Amino acid sequence: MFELSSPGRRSWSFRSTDLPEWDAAELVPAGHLADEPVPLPELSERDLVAHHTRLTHRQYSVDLGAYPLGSCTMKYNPKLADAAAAMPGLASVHPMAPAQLTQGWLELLVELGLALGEVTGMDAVTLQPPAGAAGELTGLLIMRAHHAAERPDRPPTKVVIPDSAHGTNPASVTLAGYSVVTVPSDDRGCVDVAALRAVLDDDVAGIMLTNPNTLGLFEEDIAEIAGAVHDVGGLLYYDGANLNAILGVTRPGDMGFDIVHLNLHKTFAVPHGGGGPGAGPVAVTERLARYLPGPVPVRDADGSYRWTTPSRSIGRVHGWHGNALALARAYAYVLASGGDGLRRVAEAAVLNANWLRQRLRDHYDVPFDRPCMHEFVVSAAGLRRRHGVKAIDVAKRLLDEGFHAPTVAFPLIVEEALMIEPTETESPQTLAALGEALVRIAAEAPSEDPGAPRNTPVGRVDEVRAARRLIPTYDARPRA
Amino acid sequence: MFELSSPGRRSWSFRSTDLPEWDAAELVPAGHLADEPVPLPELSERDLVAHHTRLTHRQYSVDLGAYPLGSCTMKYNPKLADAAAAMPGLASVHPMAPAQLTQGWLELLVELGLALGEVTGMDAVTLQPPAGAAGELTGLLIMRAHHAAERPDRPPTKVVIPDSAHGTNPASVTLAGYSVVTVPSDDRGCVDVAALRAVLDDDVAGIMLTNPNTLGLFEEDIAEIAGAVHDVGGLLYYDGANLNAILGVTRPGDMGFDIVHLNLHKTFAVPHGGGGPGAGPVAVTERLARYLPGPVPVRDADGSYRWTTPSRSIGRVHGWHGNALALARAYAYVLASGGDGLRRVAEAAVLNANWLRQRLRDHYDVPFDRPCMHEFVVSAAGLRRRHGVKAIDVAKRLLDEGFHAPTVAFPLIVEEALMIEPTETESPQTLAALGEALVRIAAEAPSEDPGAPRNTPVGRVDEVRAARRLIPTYDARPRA
Amino acid sequence: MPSYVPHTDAEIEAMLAFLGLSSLDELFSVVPEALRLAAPLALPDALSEADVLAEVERLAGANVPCTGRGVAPGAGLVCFAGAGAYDHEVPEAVRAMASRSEYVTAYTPYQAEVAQGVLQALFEYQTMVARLAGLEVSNASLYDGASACVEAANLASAATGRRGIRVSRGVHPHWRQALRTFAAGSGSELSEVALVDGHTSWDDDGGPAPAALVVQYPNFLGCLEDLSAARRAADAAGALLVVAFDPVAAGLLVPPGARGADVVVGEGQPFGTALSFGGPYLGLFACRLEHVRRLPGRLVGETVDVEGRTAYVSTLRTREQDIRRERASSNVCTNQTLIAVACAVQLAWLGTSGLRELALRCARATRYTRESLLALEGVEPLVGAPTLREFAVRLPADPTVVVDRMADEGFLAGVALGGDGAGAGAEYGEGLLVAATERRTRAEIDAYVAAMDKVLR
Amino acid sequence: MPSYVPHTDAEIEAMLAFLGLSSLDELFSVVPEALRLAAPLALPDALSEADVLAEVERLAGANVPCTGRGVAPGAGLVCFAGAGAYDHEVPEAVRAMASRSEYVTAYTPYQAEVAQGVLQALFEYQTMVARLAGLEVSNASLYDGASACVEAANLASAATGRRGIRVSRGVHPHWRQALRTFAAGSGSELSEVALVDGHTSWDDDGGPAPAALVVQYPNFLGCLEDLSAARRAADAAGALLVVAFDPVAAGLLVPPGARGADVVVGEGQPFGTALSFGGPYLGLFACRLEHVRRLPGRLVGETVDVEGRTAYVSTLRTREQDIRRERASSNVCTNQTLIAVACAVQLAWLGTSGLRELALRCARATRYTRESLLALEGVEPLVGAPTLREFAVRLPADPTVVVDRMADEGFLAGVALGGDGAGAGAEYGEGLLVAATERRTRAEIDAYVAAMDKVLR
Ligand SMILES: Cc1ncc(COP(=O)(O)O)c(C=O)c1O
Ligand SMILES: Cc1ncc(COP(=O)(O)O)c(C=O)c1O
Repeated sequence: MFELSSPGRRSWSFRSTDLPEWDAAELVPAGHLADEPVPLPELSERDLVAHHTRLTHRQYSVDLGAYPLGSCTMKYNPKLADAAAAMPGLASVHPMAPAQLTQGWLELLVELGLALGEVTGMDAVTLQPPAGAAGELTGLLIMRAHHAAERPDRPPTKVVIPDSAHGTNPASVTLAGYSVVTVPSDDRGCVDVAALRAVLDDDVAGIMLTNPNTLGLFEEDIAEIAGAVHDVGGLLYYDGANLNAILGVTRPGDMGFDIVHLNLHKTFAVPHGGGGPGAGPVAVTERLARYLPGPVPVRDADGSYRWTTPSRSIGRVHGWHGNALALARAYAYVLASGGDGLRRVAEAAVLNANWLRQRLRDHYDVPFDRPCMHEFVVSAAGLRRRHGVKAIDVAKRLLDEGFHAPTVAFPLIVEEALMIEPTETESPQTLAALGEALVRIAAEAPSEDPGAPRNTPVGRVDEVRAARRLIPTYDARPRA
Repeated sequence: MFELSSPGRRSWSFRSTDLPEWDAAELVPAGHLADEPVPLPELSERDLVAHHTRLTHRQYSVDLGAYPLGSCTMKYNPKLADAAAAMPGLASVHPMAPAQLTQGWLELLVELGLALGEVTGMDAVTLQPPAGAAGELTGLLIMRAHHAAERPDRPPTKVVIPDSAHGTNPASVTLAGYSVVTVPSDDRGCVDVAALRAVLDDDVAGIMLTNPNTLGLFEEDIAEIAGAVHDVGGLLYYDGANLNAILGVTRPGDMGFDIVHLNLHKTFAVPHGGGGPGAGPVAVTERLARYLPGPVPVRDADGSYRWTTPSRSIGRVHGWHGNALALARAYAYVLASGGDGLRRVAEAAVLNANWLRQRLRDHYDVPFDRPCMHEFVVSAAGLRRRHGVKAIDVAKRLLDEGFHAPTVAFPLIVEEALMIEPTETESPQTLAALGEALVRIAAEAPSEDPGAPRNTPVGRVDEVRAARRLIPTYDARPRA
Repeated sequence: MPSYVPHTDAEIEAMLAFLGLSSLDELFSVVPEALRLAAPLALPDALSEADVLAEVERLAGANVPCTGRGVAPGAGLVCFAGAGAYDHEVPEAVRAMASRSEYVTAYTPYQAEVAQGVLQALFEYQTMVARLAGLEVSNASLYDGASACVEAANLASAATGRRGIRVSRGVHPHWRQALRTFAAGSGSELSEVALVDGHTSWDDDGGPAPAALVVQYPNFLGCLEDLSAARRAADAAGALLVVAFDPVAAGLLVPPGARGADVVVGEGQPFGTALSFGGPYLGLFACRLEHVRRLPGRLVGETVDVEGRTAYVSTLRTREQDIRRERASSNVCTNQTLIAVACAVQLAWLGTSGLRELALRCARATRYTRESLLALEGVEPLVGAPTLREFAVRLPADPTVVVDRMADEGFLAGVALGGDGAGAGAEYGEGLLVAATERRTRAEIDAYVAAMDKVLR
Repeated sequence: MPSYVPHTDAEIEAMLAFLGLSSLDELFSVVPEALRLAAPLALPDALSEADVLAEVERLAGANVPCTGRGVAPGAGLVCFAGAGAYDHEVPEAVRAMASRSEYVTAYTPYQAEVAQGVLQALFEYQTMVARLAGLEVSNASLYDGASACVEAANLASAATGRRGIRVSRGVHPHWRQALRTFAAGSGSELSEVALVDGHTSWDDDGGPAPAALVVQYPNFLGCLEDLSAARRAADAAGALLVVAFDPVAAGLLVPPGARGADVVVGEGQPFGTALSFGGPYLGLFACRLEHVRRLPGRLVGETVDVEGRTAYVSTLRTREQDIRRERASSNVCTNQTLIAVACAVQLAWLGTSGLRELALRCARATRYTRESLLALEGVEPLVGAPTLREFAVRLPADPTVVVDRMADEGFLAGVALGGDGAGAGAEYGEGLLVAATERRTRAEIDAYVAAMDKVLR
């Protein structure tokens, strides 16, 4: 784009205002005025639009096809949510407008909070966290506030997480000021309960789990785990990234969790935006409600809405009220789905995953070979041993077949992992085509084309060079 | 898409209405009710969206790059017009709502008509015709009505058109009940005035011209031509497809034309929509105003607007008021451009065309080698003779270079014609790249790749087979 | 202000220099001095994008649109008007697909290799329209229903070598006006055939043998014409039968093709296009295969590329004016592709069951509205024939006045027939033509009838 | 109603059969009986698309948005509120590009070969943000200004091995609240530094040596802080200087990097994002190259593909949590890519001259509003320091009440500071914080001041 720039060319125009045309020196005190304007590309609207339209033709997306990226729930997001979020009555509201001018927003947030409470089986919700990881940290700070209040003299210092956990979990634990205790998975791919019991003591603030876990397996011992953690005064944190699997089937609250975050961008139809924005509300049990970030919207007896701050709020975790328009999308999705629709989501997500798992069973290694929930992990370890074909090679080949690749190299506990989450919105036909492609890739491994992908906008990208000779901006390019 | 269908799958939902659920047999009288529902594809919204999103990735468009299709004025259409046309206060108005409920629309139409009158130098306008060809026929029917009124006894029967004319002109002439008299071009690419004089007599209803003509050359003798045609009682019709070249520079009215159509989709920023919709308003001189199709919107002395039908209206040429939302787009463009902006359009369009013409002069045959207006025609006749490379081959090669092709095989009077219209919205950089590509293609002609295009979604398409074994619908496919 | 011309002054100078020119004016030296504009165009100064949108917003605000859904008061009218333009829901998926810029900013698919998107979408459109009509081929769109009807008359004249066109008075008055307008050029001889209590009476009018009989189904007053009778009359006259159908009602009705229509035309607006003040709309056109070489407009066919992959292309182009010039079967060049694409997306969104459900819901709302209105004192059916898509009533008041007063109550009450305002189709007598689509709820209809009751008192 | 699950019953049966199951419930047999929900979720029944949109429309209608442009009365409020969220125009081209579904529905660019679109757009974003800040690197977005500020504090702590963070009271109160919230986990020790007449007074507070000084420029009250003084204070303390800048005012001001900022953070909403009730917004973050390995969030770098073509990829990923887990420099995973893309489009739409023009127009409108308001009896500046982006005034009435009453007049008058409603940043005393962007016309401002005059009487 920078190459398209020509000095003096422009796209911009501004409303005519009829205001006095004070010049910069009259408006900006001496010493503050820049000598030079900020150099930015100067393009016509035509070139700007062409540039970005062309870039979008170099970008895969859910709207183009299947995107079985495990743990990410790349499902189709209905277009109605775009329309909901575009309504001027929502999109053009100032975040500091007084509550009486924003009753519609407050009602929406309250209703969404109630719905998320019902889905998770929890009692109170904050909608502020703008993503899953932000939700994790918020939840852990609530945990911290709880322990500080309950055990002010010797608050616990550790949080337990399984070795299969997503990387944001340990990072959030650290940011919350706790140290990480890793608990191994057993040979069924679940938390090793004996090992867990061995690390539990009163220095443990809690445990972070996702259930189904990152292998797509349901932690059947969850009730026992919950009991054990609660016994030492710890809390259970539910990483909601995998909530899609259990909507309307079971609830974190019923399993014994105390704190839950939801990734609305995974489960509730907020599109991923190329990496965001999302929304990561946190739901908690009654006794933790007082710690929620404030302000929270509440409904008064007279039916009006206002903001209030919980008595022992940990404080604000977002500049305003969270990713409000993402929340509006999620609310539209809840309305469109209803209770039954949400259960149907889980059923179809789990059905699709199991079907595909079954389809691939004889063609890939399956580390934990039993029915899965909404996703499953296969391994290319055998392909690698026999033919030198790694998980990443399988992934790149799949790009050539017109699909997005699964998640590779996660979870860390599986060698050459390929983590596959088809989601509920893919039809049986698409699923069959995806399975077919993966089977073919495995079959062709003996004569694997190391040049894949070939049908993509660029070929295999040199990641090592990017890191070694860092070019983080156009200005850092080596001069030709 | 039909392959994606699965019986019982669906995208649809409807508003809940709480109405009595009469069944079909109660609503439809015997003998009318279909036994079978209409077979349509049954898709999920997800598959429907993916299907069309993928189709759009198999489609070139102005927003992706240069589209130098001569005579078509494929310029960039500012996004503001999309926003204007989407406003519910315009888009959700019923065409039969009474005038007092549609004052905004009537004002818009009146103002647009006035602006188009000013641009063309004419006195009155109808906005009904939905495309250029519809405008042509409308204009010719006005011509017909004029002669029927002026010379009821022996109305003329012929219309003259130059051999370089666009195919819609003769077709429209025929549909207007006239016979076509073709007048040849002279060796400068313009109407041969002597030859014209030779065919003019009182059986000539008029002449259809575009100026600049389809070779991109300005008919310098237009005043003489106008005099000669008027002398035999004929009228002059201006095909406005090339109006982009003369905006704010000269006007059909000043040249002596009596009737003008405009292609708002060429000149006034209405996007082409893959082949429409467009809009083809017709502007006429005062004495022809009475024949305009009705109703036309007018402004009353009190500032209110209403519909009225001209005294000798030829009648309606559209079911309603023309392609209203396209008209709104054009009005937004007029407002954004202003008088100066429109002239700038013409200047840049002509500048771009001359620059590119100059760039290509030594590499292609140039049948009429003099400065052009907004477009120009080169010929691949030499390339064909020397290397067997035809105009269509050049066109296909250009597709491989990431550009759209010029118009080929038109105008008919130039052998192996390539008609190139860069438009004003292409930057000098894009123009240089386009010129470069065309020069390279000519240079490579000796070793021409007959397999072009190769970088396109499909390779060279078998047009002959399409016509010989006609498959006009999915149902007409030969059963496998 | 926002100039869509990218050139900077420096670039203009460089380009002029390359051409050996010293000013932009010189570019126009071929234009005789006398013809050159001395002064700039008398148009207002250029406005910024924000100012343009503010001005258009002002104009939009001076309309009272049919945005009412009984939701927010003052948010627009609740629509009970039809008469060929219907207030259907446009699903967001359809809106999103039809606004993809590749569809919006492409031109006619002349270079098939880079136009497979538009071509395949049109092929799918043709398939679905042909199925709706019950015929073998469809073109890839005409301007609107009226122009499709005109083209059908032309096709029939060409096919039969005759000039007469017998048009039912049940055909939309605007369409008949358009037929008349274009007949002045084509030489068609139109004769109108009267309605008797809502049905066309095809008794021989003694005129010359016609090229076509044209009937609308359901007709302008919403009545279900007897297509078999029309076919018999056409057979008797040796004429083609042209049926102007409603593609929504087609979700319930026997397809016109199955009842013997040779050509089926229609207005495609109900599928994916907002009311739009009447345009851009979409002319549907389908016919028997034997007429394919007379088919007006574009036709997309399936074929293969050099590597044998399925591909689509504009075909039988020798019918078209850019090749056949004055012998072309029609002058249509730019058509309504984008609207046809929207229609195709919406038809697939509906699918088999959705189309039927849509038709059913419209029929139910219409029936409920009709029964409720007829319960009001002094409101009577205008004609006796059974109706489906809409219906006409006689009111105890001037219908144009009623429409005005109902607007104050928040309703576009319908389309006035006759009355002092000389409403559309005055020939039918004074009345109100009312349509209720799938968007109308019981609450809205009840409120409408209550308002009508108030207005009529 | 509209189910986004495509499976038909027949397909479900076939798939279950393939799995050897006989019901969908069996899929969940691993879930212990006791944990399975006995009853369906207590949520309302599914609604159709039209019903969902009607319900959301009802909620939207219960807000009073800032859609006023002095055009149509009753069309919403004319906005004079800022305080970190500004009513700027979003150009249609930006809107169109940022809603391209490839940008909207992709995920984090893990597979670079099919994500060049997002990656290149982010590379361009990084370049432009770095230029705005006057620094060498920028990441590819954080959640919002507040979280960017928190991350900057964390970076400074890690870089210096210190815990103290000295934050100017001129920093947005919400950002300071967020700093406090996250300090509970990170162990940062925050101390706030007072404003004296609108400027931070950096006198040594005697506390431990800080990791960073944090100052906002212009600050919450719109005042232009002395960055050189802040830099000197930082040097004296051996701390990093974090500047929270306003990217619009940056069109006129010396870039913070040029005044010695080590880290620059900001709220990117003004470029391409509507007010959105506060989100999704965009955290801008730029720093010196030496800190790149501590940079939170994603970083895109330029490289080549196997054929040597320029390509983009997420780089230095070993900083990130999915690889470095508890030793990561931040836990940010999902960020605000789409908003960053919109920002990048808008910055290129503005270009060099447009950014300056935008800043100038905002400054003019703000100055004109300020002068007009101060001409009213009893209205006084809250602080004496020169302001640019916005300004605060003391009113002869409770500011929360004034804001309420001004809404009746059609204006969002500003953000109340203190007063009975305990407006934001009560610490500044009672006042009204007012901002006027490039969208405000003289007519609107005059009407605003006239309404204020009326309300204050
Ligand atoms: C299992 C798991 N936990 C947490 C997260 C973090 O969520 P976010 O990216 O919204 O911050 C993810 C996201 O990929 C995840 O898959
Ligand atoms: C010279 C000329 N005249 C007339 C037309 C017909 O206009 P339309 O396609 O809008 O019917 C065209 C369109 O390509 C043209 O180029």
